[in-house]
Amino acid sequence: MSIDSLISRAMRGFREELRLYVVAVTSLAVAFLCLGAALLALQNLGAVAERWGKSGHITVYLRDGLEPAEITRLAAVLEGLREVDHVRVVSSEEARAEFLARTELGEEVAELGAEVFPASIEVGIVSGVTVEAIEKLAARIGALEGVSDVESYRGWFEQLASLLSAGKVGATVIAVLVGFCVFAVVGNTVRLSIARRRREIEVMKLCGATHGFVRGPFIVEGIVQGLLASALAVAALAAAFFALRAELNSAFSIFVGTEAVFLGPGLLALLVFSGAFIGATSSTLSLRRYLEI
Amino acid sequence: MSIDSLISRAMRGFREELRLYVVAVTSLAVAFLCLGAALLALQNLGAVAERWGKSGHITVYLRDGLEPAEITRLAAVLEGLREVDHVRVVSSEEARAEFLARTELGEEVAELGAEVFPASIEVGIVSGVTVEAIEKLAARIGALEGVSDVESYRGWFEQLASLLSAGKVGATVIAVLVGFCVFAVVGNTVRLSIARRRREIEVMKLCGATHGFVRGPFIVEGIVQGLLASALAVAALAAAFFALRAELNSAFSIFVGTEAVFLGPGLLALLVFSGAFIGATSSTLSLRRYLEI
Amino acid sequence: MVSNRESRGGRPFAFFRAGARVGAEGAERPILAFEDVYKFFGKDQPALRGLNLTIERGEFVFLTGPSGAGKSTLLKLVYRELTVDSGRILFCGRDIARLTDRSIPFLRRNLGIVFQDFKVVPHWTVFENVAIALEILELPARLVRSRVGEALERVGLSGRGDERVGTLSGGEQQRVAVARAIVSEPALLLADEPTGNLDPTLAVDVLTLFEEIHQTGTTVLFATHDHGLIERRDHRILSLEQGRVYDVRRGLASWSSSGVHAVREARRAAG
Amino acid sequence: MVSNRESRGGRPFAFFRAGARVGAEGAERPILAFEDVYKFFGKDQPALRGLNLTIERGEFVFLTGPSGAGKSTLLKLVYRELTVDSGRILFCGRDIARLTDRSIPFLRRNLGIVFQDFKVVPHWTVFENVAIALEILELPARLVRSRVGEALERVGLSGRGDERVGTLSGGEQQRVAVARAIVSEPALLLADEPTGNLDPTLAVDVLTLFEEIHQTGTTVLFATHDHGLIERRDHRILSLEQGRVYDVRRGLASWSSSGVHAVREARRAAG
Ligand SMILES: Nc1ncnc2c1ncn2[C@@H]1O[C@H](COP(=O)(O)OP(=O)(O)OP(=O)(O)O)[C@@H](O)[C@H]1O
Ligand SMILES: Nc1ncnc2c1ncn2[C@@H]1O[C@H](COP(=O)(O)OP(=O)(O)OP(=O)(O)O)[C@@H](O)[C@H]1O
Ligand SMILES: [Mg+2]
Ligand SMILES: [Mg+2]
Repeated sequence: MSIDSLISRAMRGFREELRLYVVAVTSLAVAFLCLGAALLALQNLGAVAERWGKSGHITVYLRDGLEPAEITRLAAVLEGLREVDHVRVVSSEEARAEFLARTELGEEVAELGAEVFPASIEVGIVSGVTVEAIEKLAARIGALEGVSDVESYRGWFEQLASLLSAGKVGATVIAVLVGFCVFAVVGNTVRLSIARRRREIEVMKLCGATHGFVRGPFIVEGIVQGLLASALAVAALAAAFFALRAELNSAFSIFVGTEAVFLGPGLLALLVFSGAFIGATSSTLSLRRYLEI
Repeated sequence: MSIDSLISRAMRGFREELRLYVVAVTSLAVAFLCLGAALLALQNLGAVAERWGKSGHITVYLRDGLEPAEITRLAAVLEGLREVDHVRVVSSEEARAEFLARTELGEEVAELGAEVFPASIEVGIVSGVTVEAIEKLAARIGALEGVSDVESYRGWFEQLASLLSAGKVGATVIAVLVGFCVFAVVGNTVRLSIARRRREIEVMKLCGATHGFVRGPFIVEGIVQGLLASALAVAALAAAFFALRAELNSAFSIFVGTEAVFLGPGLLALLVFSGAFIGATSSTLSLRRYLEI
Repeated sequence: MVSNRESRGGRPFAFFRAGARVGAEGAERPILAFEDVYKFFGKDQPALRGLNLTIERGEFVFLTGPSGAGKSTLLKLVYRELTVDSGRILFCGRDIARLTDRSIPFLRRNLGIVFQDFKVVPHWTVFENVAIALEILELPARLVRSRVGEALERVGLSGRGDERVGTLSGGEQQRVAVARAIVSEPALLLADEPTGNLDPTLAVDVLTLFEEIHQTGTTVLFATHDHGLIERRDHRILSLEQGRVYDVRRGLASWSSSGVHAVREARRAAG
Repeated sequence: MVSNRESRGGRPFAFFRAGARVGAEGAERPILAFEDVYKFFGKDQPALRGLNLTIERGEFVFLTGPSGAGKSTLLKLVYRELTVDSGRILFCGRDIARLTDRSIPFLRRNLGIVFQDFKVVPHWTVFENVAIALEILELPARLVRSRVGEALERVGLSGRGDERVGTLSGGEQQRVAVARAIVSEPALLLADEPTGNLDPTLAVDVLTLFEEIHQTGTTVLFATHDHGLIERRDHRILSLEQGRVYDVRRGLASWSSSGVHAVREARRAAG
């Protein structure tokens, strides 16, 4: 069949059912937007989980009244440990300054002396160390001379990890549901445009058109719909993401330790082409029983 | 118009378009499921936020080597403060026991003496105290004799609060999108069944049927669809929730401090009836232009 | 049908609003009057141009004319599928163009219409297709059943009420359309080419059926191309051409008693 | 049309597969043969019962009979909208029932069909409705335009190609259906009541058109109720009744030269 006639017949379909296609593409775009958002969430959660899995971190609170020399020695000892990547000494003064910077309160708090804030050593752990190994390390460090307390963040980590995996499950469920919705919507739209154009299909069949000839324009329409909808969704998602990026980062970054990232070009292309693919498939399936005229 | 004839004509519609309605109700149920899940998340986030807003909590780490009498005195002082609701003393021994209970590690850790774990006093704050007031209180407590460190959880709180509000925004966006989808799907389904039954509508109009007579069965069909879909979604949501409840609680409860709750009967009824309402509205709107035959 | 006519006391007349009756003034006036009616489709192609026409209550009028003359357009104006572009159409003295949208159904309830393209619902049964005309009038189910049965018998489709109309032959579908038009005993019967798919015998039967209904007081406006049919009856014949009334005469003038028609006619006269 | 026939070298014959030619054996056989054909709709109501019938290449056959006799069913069996329940239908010697689904389009490309219910697409223009028959054959757009124009002229609709078919009158729609059937110059023309909505003048014009096409070698099977039409021509007339061939005769036997037909006939003979 000639491409010219195929395209011109598909264009005729679009012209005639413009309203229908606008509604369909919009609702499809919404569905794809949900899918994209779920994927985005999944991807970022994955990134966070990976980062957390890799980068452990321990805070070692020091006993009051340690000499700077003792602190330096302790830091050196810690740095010498196999699991330790780097250390950073936070003196009482610095802890006080950080605290004051974080509160907006004035006088009363500012009067607090540095002695209120214990000095500490922030210990970065090399990547790849398991939570259990970090826990053991923390216990060993806790037994060292001059250490008052060790915070290994294990509890938080475990809770956040379970939160993350719950989030992943949720996002996956949403992706599946949305995929189903997209399929149903495309199918219904195609079925609707077929129902309206039943007579047309019947006439073509009775005049000796092959299935391919009849199916062609509908499949083109399905593909265009899917493409348009997914491209629209990607555009909207990108717009929303980059508009809200600063906000997202400030809300999440301290907490999760990573910057929010957008979907990679591969995933984006996959999303758009899956739109086209679903459109084509759904058209083909919906057409099947109508071709048996 | 007689109810009998209305019902029997609506039933005829269902019989004739059974496949269509199954698809429509399924995809609507999916959409409602998303809506319900978003509402559920919103409701639980709200509960968490409320609880957090109310119940502040400070951990006061004590200097090593304090006498039990000194600790008791300090606890009494803290309990006397206006903002404090209750206090609980956690001795070094208890802290060690708690820590050991939390880790699954054996020997090495078990060898740690109680002196590694600082004693602390958990201070519950009366509800209604603002974050800033708690911060001030923590500073005052930190200045007390015998206190080595005060943890007011302000940083965590702020990060979690922003996480919560981001979650709320997300859930609301999802609810709006899903509402739109439901509307589009019902509209398309009704439009599809109208397109197939155009001849029927035309005939009735030409035989002198009023708009109400023609519209009746379609609206009944829309309502039944919406009701079925939302009821199905509520059932699925409840099944999923109660099946996963234990898991959810263990994942979230320590972290957020509340148990996950299901949607209240009012919200559930609202969800189901909004299904019926959207079905009816969408039918009516979709029918409008077809009635002008 | 008879039982129903008795129960309602004469010709039912729910005009413009269900339950309202046409007053004395309505009864005196012609049932249908076209006053200088124009209907344009596009600037330069009027389908009707200055039509003047009066149809008296109880008349039987044939409408004929070549393809595209405007016959269907004329009928569509009466049942308000179309509205006039200028001029007036009076039904019982009331201007159809000035009906509100809400009143149109009540106008149509006074009409029985056989459409040129049948307009039957293919996925409904024969019974349902005919019954809809009565269901709209909210008649009780029992009465609907008996009257539909009677109408189907009159068009020669008794016993076929349960078949889906989509599976019927062209002529059978046309007869379903006829049954639907007559089942509600309308004041005015508009038939647009109601015999185009019927063999000559059935065509005469349907014409005879319309004449029987005409005997009970119904006004009939019968558009047809079938000269064999119109010339053999003593009714007014309106010939349209290019949207104008081109000729008005009465039938039987040029009727030649040859062929199958004569045989049937003789049989009919005898029985 | 002439240019196309030349370019393709005689009657095109893409049968079963595009590009295939019917061999010598096919050309000798009757174009259509019914051998003891039964078609049942439901257990007890056969629409065709034991039909035997042969139509030679280049014949012009009228098919008539009362409503519900099985005329449309017979035609539907030929274009495989329906399949026989027993017996065989041979088209050029090949059994239609044994065609695969993929071959059916290539069978239909040899046929031109005027459907009883027109089957035009109301939201397409007149041009598009006729052109689709050629677009399916993948003819170049230029050729499609010229041949569609010619076909429309032959049915009296030239210059109306841009109107939407849904807005045409019944008779005009029927002529669009006729144009679509003839535009592809089929080997076999099946016409089911193609003049039911036409006035007598146009009906004769369409019949004459079919006869002209018949002159070029096309076989025509023409189902109609219009006795005025069939009796005046010297073609074979098959009368069906209750699914059986009830009578076979030739026309002109009982033709009475009265009424409008005579006038037209005279004019036609003169011109
Ligand atoms: N909705 C419309 N839009 C445009 N043109 C129209 C419309 N309806 C009718 N026409 C045109 O008006 C003219 C008269 O149409 P009408 O249907 O009244 O003819 P008719 O007398 O019923 O013919 P037939 O005997 O073929 O049914 C035709 O030429 C037709 O094309
Ligand atoms: N698909 C079907 N299912 C059931 N019955 C059918 C079907 N098609 C046709 N029939 C029945 O078969 C019989 C013959 O139908 P057909 O359409 O062949 O008649 P016809 O000779 O064309 O009549 P007409 O002149 O009225 O068009 C009719 O009684 C019809 O009801
Ligand atoms: Mg007409
Ligand atoms: Mg037929």
